[in-house]
Amino acid sequence: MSHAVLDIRDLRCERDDRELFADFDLRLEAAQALQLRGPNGAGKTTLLRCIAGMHPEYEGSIRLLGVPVSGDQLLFVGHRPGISGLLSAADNLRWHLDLAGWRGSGGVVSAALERVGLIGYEEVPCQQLSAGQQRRVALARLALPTAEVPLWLLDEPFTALDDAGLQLVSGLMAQRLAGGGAILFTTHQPAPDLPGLSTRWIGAAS
Amino acid sequence: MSHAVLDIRDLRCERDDRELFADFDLRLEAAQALQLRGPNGAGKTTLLRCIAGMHPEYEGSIRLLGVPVSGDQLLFVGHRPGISGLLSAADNLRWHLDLAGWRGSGGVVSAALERVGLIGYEEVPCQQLSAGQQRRVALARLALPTAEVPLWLLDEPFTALDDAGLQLVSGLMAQRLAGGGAILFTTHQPAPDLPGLSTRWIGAAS
Amino acid sequence: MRASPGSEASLWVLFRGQLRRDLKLAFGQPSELANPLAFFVVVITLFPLGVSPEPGVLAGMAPGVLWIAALLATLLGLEALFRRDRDDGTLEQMVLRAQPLYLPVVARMLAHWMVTGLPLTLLAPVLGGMLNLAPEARLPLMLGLALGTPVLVLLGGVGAALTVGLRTGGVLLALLVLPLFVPVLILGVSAAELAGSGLDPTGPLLWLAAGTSFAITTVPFAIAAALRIGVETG
Amino acid sequence: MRASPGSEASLWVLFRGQLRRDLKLAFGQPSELANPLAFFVVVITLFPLGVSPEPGVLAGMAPGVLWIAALLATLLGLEALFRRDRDDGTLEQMVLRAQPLYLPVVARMLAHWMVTGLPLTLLAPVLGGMLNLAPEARLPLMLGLALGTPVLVLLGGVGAALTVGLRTGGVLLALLVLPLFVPVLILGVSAAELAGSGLDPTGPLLWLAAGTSFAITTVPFAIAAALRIGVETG
Amino acid sequence: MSFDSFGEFLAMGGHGFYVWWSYLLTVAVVGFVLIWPLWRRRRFLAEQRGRLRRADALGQQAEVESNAPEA
Amino acid sequence: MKYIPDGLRRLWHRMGSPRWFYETTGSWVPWLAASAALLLGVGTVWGLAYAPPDYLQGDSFRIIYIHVPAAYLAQAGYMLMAVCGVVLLVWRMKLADMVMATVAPVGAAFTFLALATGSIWGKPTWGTYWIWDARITSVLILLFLYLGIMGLRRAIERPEAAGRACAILAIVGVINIPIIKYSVDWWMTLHQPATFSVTSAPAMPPVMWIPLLLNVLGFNLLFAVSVIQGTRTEVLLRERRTRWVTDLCRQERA
Ligand code: HEM
Ligand SMILES: Nc1ncnc2c1ncn2[C@@H]1O[C@H](COP(=O)(O)OP(=O)(O)OP(=O)(O)O)[C@@H](O)[C@H]1O
Ligand SMILES: Nc1ncnc2c1ncn2[C@@H]1O[C@H](COP(=O)(O)OP(=O)(O)OP(=O)(O)O)[C@@H](O)[C@H]1O
Ligand SMILES: [Mg+2]
Ligand SMILES: [Mg+2]
Repeated sequence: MSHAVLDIRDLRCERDDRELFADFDLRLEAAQALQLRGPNGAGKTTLLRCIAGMHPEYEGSIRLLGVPVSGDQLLFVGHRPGISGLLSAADNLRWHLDLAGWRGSGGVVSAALERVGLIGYEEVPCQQLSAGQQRRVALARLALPTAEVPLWLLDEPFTALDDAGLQLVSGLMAQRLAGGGAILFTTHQPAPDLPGLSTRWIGAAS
Repeated sequence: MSHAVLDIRDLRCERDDRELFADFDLRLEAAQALQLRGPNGAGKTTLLRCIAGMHPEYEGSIRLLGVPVSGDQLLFVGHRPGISGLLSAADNLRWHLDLAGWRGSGGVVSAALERVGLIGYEEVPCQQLSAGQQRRVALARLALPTAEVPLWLLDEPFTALDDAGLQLVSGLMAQRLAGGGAILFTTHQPAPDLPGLSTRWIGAAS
Repeated sequence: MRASPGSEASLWVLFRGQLRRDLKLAFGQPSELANPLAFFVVVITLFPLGVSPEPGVLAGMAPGVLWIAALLATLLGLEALFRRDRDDGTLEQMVLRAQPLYLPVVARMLAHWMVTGLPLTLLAPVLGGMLNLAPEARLPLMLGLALGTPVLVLLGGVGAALTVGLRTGGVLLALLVLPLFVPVLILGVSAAELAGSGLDPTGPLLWLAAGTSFAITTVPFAIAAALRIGVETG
Repeated sequence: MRASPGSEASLWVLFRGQLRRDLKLAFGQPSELANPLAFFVVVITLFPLGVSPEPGVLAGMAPGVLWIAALLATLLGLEALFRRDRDDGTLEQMVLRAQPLYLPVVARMLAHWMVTGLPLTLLAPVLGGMLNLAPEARLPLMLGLALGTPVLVLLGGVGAALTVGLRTGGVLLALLVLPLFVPVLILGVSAAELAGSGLDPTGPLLWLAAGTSFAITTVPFAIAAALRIGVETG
Repeated sequence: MSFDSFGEFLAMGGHGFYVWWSYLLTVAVVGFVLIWPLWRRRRFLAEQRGRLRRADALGQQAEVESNAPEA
Repeated sequence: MKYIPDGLRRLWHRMGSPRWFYETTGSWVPWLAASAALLLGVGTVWGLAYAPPDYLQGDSFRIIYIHVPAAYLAQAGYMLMAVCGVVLLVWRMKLADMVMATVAPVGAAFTFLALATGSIWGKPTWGTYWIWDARITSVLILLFLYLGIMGLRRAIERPEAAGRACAILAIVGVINIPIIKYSVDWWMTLHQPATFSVTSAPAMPPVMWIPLLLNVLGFNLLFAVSVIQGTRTEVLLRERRTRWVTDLCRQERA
């Protein structure tokens, strides 16, 4: 039997004495995308962090391709996206490559930045970019070769993006899906058009 | 002759050797709302900061009710909204009241927090709130009595908000318009329904 | 009851609000009041260990050691003094809305002093005792610290405000600020040493007092101006 | 060419990448290399001013003074060591993706040492000279600093990692870390003092060397563990 | 002339080492102080020329302001 | 400004124009440089070869002919920077910022020179390269003030912001300079009676002090040349996008 990319069973998780999840199941196959929806404070971010292993206080089982989750099998872009404002976009991405132990040529960095429309901004400290441009730097990680992992976890990736940026990012997501990846993401905005997209509500609608 | 709330003439502003505005004029009357739109990096945030006096390198004239802009005549909620993650929501708002020299009772703080749906979260450090809840704390400033100033400058206020939050905030905006205020805001999302709302594009559509 | 900006009452509100906020950030719980005190005891302990445990030597060094501890404590918190505010947008709001910016700046510096200079001043007799400082030097030392540490905090504030948006915060900041600390250090130490050798310490103490009043009335303006620049850069 | 995680080459890439990043953050331009050097000279200047400018007194204090400067430099940058990374989400990515986390931690600590311990070690003969340190004590002092400052940085790193998510950064951190520094301080100072009085300094230096190798191999694990906790709290 | 021979002049009454070191250092510092701005100017002009040539080659108007603020 | 006559005001504004500065000062440099060379040539040769040796220090005293001018310029440079800082903050004159930016490294270089020559001189005179004497310590602190200002300017990216930040620091620092000087003076002499005092130089005969005077003047002119050249370069850099600078570049190309 082939394993689902992501398989969550009987998840129970509480925060501040409040139960966020109970008996929560979720299954995500290859080439599937799932949008998490729910009111503010419902626990979407918490769920993503549980999956990524950054919030260990839960009960239940979370498995990636049938085994416990390991950090190098997924790509997580959170509210705080891991981009240093003091470094340039290129330096930031190069570090992300290094972090994953990528040994190929650095040319992929400028390719990724070109992909998200940041040509000419490669060497500007990210602090000096606009909010949307900073987001684009963070999302350029999706265009790096190290992004070819089974699972993407994207927490409100569309924040601060203009329409073109939205197209870009959903293009990257579609491409990953076509490549057999699975994507779990949250957004309060209308979701983009993606093949294999479904929606899952979390928490009582407020 | 009565003055427009906001009157910008011949604005010229550049950043990093790139001209963001030239011959830019903008007029905003009482009870009017204007949504700034434009691609990422077009200069929306820069414009708001010029108006608020936090980006002095421009040429041209910016006047609020006929006189140069003074900080106590406007309310600015930026990308970084001035909420400390280490303090509770109530403490943050109380500080905002103090900053404006408000001498009335502190009861307005819990009223404002109630207004944005954060009952029960008053004393939690903001760090421990969800992204949308943190945004709500920032926007609770709009419900404080110190928000009764002629001009609001809101930079992407709807970020991270769920639908209910969106309703709340547009409600607050509508109320301010009804009270004779003017609002200049940016957002990449579809704008909410507001009386007297118009849209202004900045920068070439990308 | 919106106070007209600039009215006396609203000025007081502004000042008190900032002070309350900053003290809350410095001491979440009352138990944290002990931290600065413990810190100074630890720092003072390093000198007998590092330099010499002999009572005579220690007694000679004592004023200098206490003053260097004061510089150290002032420096340690300096980088974070405005940085966090800048990162979360608080500084923007302060610069924008506070009328005048001078007041919250003074409140912030006062709060910082209450975590650094004040506990050291209060502890000075005890710490001096630990270092065998001559009893007649203790009061002048304490007075010197009381008068001098506010100046340290204020000058440090200028450095912190000037470097608030910068990458190379720590080292550059120390480099900017330490030379400015020198006169305070000298006056403070010499007051204690004069008293220790039976002479009259009022000279340097008066100078310190003059410096303090001058600094309190002028330096916050420099800090405010520097903060404005920091916000504009952001 | 995705390296299989854990292969030797990708480990090297991971380490080098972190080091490059951190050095870039520490020194944007080559001219900034001078800042730490200048910083140490300023700190050293405080002692003749604060304690006594007499050559004899200074010579006796010199090893202690240099070591206290080392503690100070280590402490100063400590609060920012992981805090910025935590605030912008970099730390999350490190904890998540680095396999093993040990390596970027070592790289980070190495970078911090290159801003604090290394310049001080290199300057030690000059600074010692300015403080009239006996010539025969200079080499042992330098060796002691070379061996001891990495330990300071590592121990400091544990403290920084443990307090990364906390409000009371500065003072609490110093309080946690300073007592841990004491053994290093004592060994380092006594090596220089032994040599200065014509005795053999190898004893304390050997102890330091042993401590250093032990710390380098074990402490980064502690730091990594503490960082994981810090990320989970966020 | 307060020296009898060139050798004595170099020896500076036994203090030659110190005197000549000082003067050597002075020459170096003064040289630096004089040459540094000129070197910076040369580098700037070279860069700027390159930039203009590139702009001209593209057949474009170089990106400059025509209304430079002038007194 | 309201009460200042129109003509003066216009002159003031013109002086604030970087372009005016660039175009006017170009012709000054050769003259200044030639005078500096002449003064320094005569002064140095006189001082090194013709002045009689000092009755106490022998020939090592000849270091004075570079040491004193350097020490003097070290302090004057800082004052100049602070004055520029005030002009920048009060009148927003960009040219003042450019001068300030140029003076910092030059002043720091001379401060370094004063320290270096002084401490070399110290070896034959005092038997040690370094001593914590009042003057010396305050010059060392002056060097740090310079380094701090230079570091701050480098660290801030936007030139306008960097200029104003440095102006604030320079002004705060200049208030401190006399305080540092007097406090150090007073403190160190408390510990160290005047064994090594640099202040009480014996009254020199004219054959000794005339070359010193020549060298002081020469170094001043040299300083001026360097600052003017540096400021001119700075003008070009900051105004590189204006028409007149591009035209200038094209001309140089032709
Ligand atoms: C690093 C060591 C030294 C430093 C930083 C230093 C600094 C200074 C300074 C700041 C001045 C004042 C210049 C002025 O009037 O504007 C000065 C003058 C002078 N120095 Fe030094 N000095 C040093 C070492 C020495 C030594 C070793 C000697 C010789 C024994 C010496 C002899 C003089 C003399 C004769 C003058 C001019 C007389 C006067 O104006 O008082 N200096 N030095
Ligand atoms: N660091 C934290 N410590 C303690 N509680 C937290 C922390 N972060 C979030 N919480 C609490 O956990 C709950 C879920 O938060 P979470 O961030 O998962 O919500 P969310 O669904 O992502 O909301 P949003 O749409 O606003 O992003 C909230 O009630 C919040 O108060
Ligand atoms: N702090 C800064 N320093 C220098 N340049 C900046 C800074 N912030 C923004 N810029 C530049 O100014 C331009 C306009 O930025 P701005 O933030 O105003 O855009 P925006 O319209 O708000 O974009 P977004 O939709 O992404 O928020 C961008 O090209 C950006 O690179
Ligand atoms: Mg969330
Ligand atoms: Mg924006």
